[in-house]
Amino acid sequence: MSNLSAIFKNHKAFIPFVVADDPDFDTTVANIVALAEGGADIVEVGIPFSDPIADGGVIQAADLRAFDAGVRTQTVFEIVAAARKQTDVPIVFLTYLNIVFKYGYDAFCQKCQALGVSGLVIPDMPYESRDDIVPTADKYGIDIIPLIAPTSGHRVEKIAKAASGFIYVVSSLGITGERNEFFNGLKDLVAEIKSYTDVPTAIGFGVHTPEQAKDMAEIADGVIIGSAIVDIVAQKKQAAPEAVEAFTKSIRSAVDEAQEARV
Amino acid sequence: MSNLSAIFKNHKAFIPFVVADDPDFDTTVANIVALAEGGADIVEVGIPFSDPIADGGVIQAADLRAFDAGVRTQTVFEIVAAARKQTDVPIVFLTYLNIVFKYGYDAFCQKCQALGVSGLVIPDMPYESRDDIVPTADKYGIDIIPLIAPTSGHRVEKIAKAASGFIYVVSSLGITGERNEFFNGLKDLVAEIKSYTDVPTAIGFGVHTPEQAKDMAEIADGVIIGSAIVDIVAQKKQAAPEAVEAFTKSIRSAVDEAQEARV
Amino acid sequence: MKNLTEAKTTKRLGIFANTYGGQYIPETLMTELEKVDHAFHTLKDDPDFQAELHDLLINYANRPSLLYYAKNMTEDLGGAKIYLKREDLNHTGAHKINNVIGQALLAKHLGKKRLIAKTGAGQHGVATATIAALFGMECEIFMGKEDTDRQKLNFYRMELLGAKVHPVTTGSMVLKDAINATLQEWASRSEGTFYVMGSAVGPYPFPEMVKYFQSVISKESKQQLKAKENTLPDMVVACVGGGSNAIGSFADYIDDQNVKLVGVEAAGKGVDSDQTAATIERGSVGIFHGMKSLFLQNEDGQINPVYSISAGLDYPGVGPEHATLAKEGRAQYVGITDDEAVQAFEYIAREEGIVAAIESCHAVAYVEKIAPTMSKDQIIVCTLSGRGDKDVASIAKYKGVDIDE
Amino acid sequence: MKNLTEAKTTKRLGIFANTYGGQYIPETLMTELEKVDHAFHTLKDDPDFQAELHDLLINYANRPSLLYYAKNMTEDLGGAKIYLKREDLNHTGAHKINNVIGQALLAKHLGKKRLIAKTGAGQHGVATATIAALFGMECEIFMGKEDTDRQKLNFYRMELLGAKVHPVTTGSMVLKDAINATLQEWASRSEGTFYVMGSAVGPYPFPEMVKYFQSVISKESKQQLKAKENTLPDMVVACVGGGSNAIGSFADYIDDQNVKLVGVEAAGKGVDSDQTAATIERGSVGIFHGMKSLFLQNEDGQINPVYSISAGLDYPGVGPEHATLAKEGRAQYVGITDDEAVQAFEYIAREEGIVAAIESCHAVAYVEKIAPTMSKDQIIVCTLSGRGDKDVASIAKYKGVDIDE
Ligand SMILES: Cc1ncc(COP(=O)(O)O)c(C=O)c1O
Ligand SMILES: Cc1ncc(COP(=O)(O)O)c(C=O)c1O
Repeated sequence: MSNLSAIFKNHKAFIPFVVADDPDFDTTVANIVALAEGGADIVEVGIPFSDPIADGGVIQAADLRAFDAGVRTQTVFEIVAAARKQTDVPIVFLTYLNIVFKYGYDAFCQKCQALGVSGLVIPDMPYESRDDIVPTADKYGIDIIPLIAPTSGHRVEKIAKAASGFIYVVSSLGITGERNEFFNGLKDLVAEIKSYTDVPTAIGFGVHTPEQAKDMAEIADGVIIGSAIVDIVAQKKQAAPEAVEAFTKSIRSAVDEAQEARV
Repeated sequence: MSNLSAIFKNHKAFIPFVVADDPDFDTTVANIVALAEGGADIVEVGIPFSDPIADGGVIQAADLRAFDAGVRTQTVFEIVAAARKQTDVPIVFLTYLNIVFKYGYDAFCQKCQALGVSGLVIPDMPYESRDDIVPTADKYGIDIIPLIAPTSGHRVEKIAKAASGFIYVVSSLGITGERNEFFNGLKDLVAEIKSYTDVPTAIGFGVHTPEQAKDMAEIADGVIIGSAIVDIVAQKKQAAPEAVEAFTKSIRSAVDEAQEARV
Repeated sequence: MKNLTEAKTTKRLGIFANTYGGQYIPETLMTELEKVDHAFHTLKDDPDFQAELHDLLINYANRPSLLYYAKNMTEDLGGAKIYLKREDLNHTGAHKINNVIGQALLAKHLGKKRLIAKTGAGQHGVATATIAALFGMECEIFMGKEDTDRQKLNFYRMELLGAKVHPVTTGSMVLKDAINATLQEWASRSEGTFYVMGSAVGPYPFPEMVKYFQSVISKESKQQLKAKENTLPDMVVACVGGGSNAIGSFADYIDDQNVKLVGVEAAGKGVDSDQTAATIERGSVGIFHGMKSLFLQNEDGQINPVYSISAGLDYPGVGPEHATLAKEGRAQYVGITDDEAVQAFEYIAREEGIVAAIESCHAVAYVEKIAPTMSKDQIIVCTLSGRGDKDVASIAKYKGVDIDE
Repeated sequence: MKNLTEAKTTKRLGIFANTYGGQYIPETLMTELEKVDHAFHTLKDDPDFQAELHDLLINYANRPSLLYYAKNMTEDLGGAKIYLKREDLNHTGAHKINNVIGQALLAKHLGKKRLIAKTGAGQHGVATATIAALFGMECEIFMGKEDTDRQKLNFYRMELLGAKVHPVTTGSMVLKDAINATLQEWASRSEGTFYVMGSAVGPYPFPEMVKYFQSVISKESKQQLKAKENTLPDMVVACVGGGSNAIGSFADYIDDQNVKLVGVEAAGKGVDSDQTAATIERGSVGIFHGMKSLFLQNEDGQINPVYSISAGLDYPGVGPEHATLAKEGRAQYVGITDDEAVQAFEYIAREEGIVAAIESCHAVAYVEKIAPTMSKDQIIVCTLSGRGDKDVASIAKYKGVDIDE
């Protein structure tokens, strides 16, 4: 098990997301550093996938830019290694299972450990298939971050009870992408999760404004923002890091307000 | 019964064909007269039909020109009436049965009698259907000219025995149009016909040169030329009569040679 | 096999009700027609021929075709119970195959090695090419050059099946010119060649023969309905082009006077317009294409151009037995316009998930009108003569949808 | 009707041979998948459901499909006796209908009012729209914008059947993007909606369920061959895209060890070229589209573009049971190139008068190769998964014939 859970202790976490190698190696490294500088608690680095079934258009487009840059799984590791020279911010990978499977579960987890990557978010691996990788991940102290959705129903209990690191609470139905409305039973859902586990929760999928971030951070232990940041990268390209850092700071303070509101 | 048979008495008959109202009224009248002047024994006047299934492209095209000129069945009668003012050459109609049927068998035959039209060649009326019209035709002294084909086989006898006027011997299989080869059993076919009847025979379908006309006239009692004359009309239009007359003369002498050859 | 090729003298044949039918074709073809007649009448009751025909209908044409209870249509229309006789489910997708199987088998027994046929839009040509492929016979199809240009897909389909397609360039280069060309070909090479007639039209024995081969439709539907409902239908409805699917759909019910028979003609832009193919309603008696029957013609007896959205129904004549049934009042004939047929094309797709031939949709459109006027204990059997895949593009265009495949 | 909508906890499901299959989809969809699983397992042995399914297969899909003895091919190839299982004669012209009937019936029992599906060239979309029309359900079909532009005819055909077609404009606007869009739609509106899977792929229970509904193919062929030849076939051949017609063709023979099972994949320009869809021969183990199976992918696990002349076979994966049968050696999988399939398309048209789907012609091409190596007392059953009318234009183009309808 990693030290991810500890981050949430008495602290509302902000977890931003970037796609590796979008639009290129150096910019991604700089973006990771900018996110850390801007106040991210955990940086989620997306490994591009040819067919990202859980992702909306913004992240699909980022994946395509990364493929144009020639991204390989190896490239992603090198980006993290390069970032590690400038920051020790906790990092998790968001990756579709096939990437990990093809690399080899053991080799992949070992690599994560070596790079100081604490966890994996695998959107196409439900509870039923977690045994494929969890024993291996455990061996290297890597958390497999489970997702819980508004539709999870009777499944919440077993998923929550088996969780480690943190729990990715899906804010709404469908796929990633900016949204203005969320599932209105999120508060109850988080409460139900809490009744089964102490593992912290972070809400993601569609959050994109400071106000939304604050709202979500009031409900859960943390908030994840993906498409909004990827969108900045799409707009600014190599000039993204500065804007990313500014945006991160604005979210950081919104999340901190939620923290204060609660305290 | 008409006096058609008598024409063939000791005389090889030449029977040319024109399509009524091709390309216009006056030209057709002039063509009929020219044919008579040129030495035709009988003039066959075609009544245009929308769907001339027994005719080849040359006659089909002539029918279309006649329709362009606005031909009606009534027009054809008027053309013959006009020609009758200048010639008393024997005339037969070539017509598809529907034209006669729609006009009314009785009215049509009566009209023929009034115009001095001696017979009808109806390519889509086989022996089996002759009773539709023969009793009516008989009443007005009109001959229904039967056709006998190389494929007629066992049918030759009954067709020949029922014939009056003359017998149209089809030179070859298929439809009208200029040909360079004919059924090579024509001599035997004519002989067979002769064994059943005294009604004279005329060979038609595809004959178009004086040489062919001579050959055919040697075999049968007469020869019919259609497409070759219609073709002249197609080429010369209003100027056709002169050329038609010249052509008729050339055939006339060829046929006469056959006559002499036999004598 | 008996000696079938010997032709023998025939008497006046194929005259219905002292009026319609008969034989009106050039003498050149008469001997051949006698042979076909003789072969047909010798073979049709021959147990070996019957067995072979039966086997082909079952194991090649995919018969019996379904008698389908159209529950959604029945409920939506709220009147008579509607059954659809599904000729669209036959191999090659239409009733045409029943007939070409029969004629090709006859040709085989006559020792013929070559089938010829004319085709308009290509349906009958494709069916003929199909059976020629199965029988390993040569096949030549005549099609107006205008039509081969418009229907390149069917042109290629026939060639794919091994047929030689001749684009006919005489006259107006459409169906009538193809008919001429085919007759010419038949006349000049009848030895070894069988002319496959596409509908219940032409000189005797074709109308009788095509009826015989298509009667399987009504023989089956009668049995099937008996099994399902233990009764006869109150009405049988079928579209009429030349009339083969309709006469096949009616045949076994003609003697059942209580079964109403309705033939549906293509009214095109309207029965009273000039753009129509409603032969029985608008036509008059004439003699054409080998038969005495009803034709769309002018007062001089010149055959009129016809029009229908449906290529399979735009024929200026109709089979002589239909003319007879109409005259005797045994069957009723009604016209359905292009617009009504297209609406029915959409209706049956949406209600039943069936894309039916636009020809067949003329019959469906009539069912839509008549069923609500009937009571719930009455039954209509409507023949779906073919499937409509071939029509999807042109109906889309008719509806103003831009389709360029 | 039982209370089917109640989801219950499931254990690890749908794993074949400890390896392939499983469930690899977003958590958002798992509860819905459990409901489908529960309903399927409850209903599949329910006599009422069985009766309804049976009735639809007989009276709507037009089953049983013919087991056709291909005499001409048999004689020409000079080896094994060839039977063709004629799924092309089903209503809508392919095996797809067996499966959509089953799933739609399940949806109906689950109280669903809306069917959604993704489609590539449009075949599965048309089948789904058809059954939605019959059941009076809403239907939404997702199709890449590139594909809706290329396949306007199928687009219109689905709309004709009452479906709403969504052209998907994200990504490269092809099948994979349509899959994403459909999953998104399902995830965001699973209440009341049933996702109709088009082949024996995806997360458990879809592969099992699609196999179950397609097994009717082999159940019938076994009985039919028994009746005709009183024996089992020596070999069963079927083309493999996702694998539904093949698994359905194999199902009832899997335990008959003496029956050789051969799945024919689309090799495109060659199994060893980059333009291929020969997943089993060229692919490697991966996890994608909800299942662990074999996929065409690079060494990083990125899914490769696939290619085949046949729209129905160009899928980068294959159903997990095929991966298993291949691994265990129970079935053999071979590749057939575009050229070979096109040649077979022409061959079967000319020999048997059957215009078969280009997908199915991959299987036919293999039969052409293997039959001559077998003895005359051996029997091959080859599934013709669909009819080829949809392919005539594109094959003509492939052969350089100019077709612009
Ligand atoms: C599907 C279909 N139905 C009906 C017809 C009309 O022909 P008939 O009146 O001979 O049945 C055709 C002719 O091509 C056709 O293709
Ligand atoms: C006619 C036909 N055959 C085969 C296939 C391949 O699918 P599967 O492998 O699921 O049978 C398709 C798919 O569209 C098809 O349309």
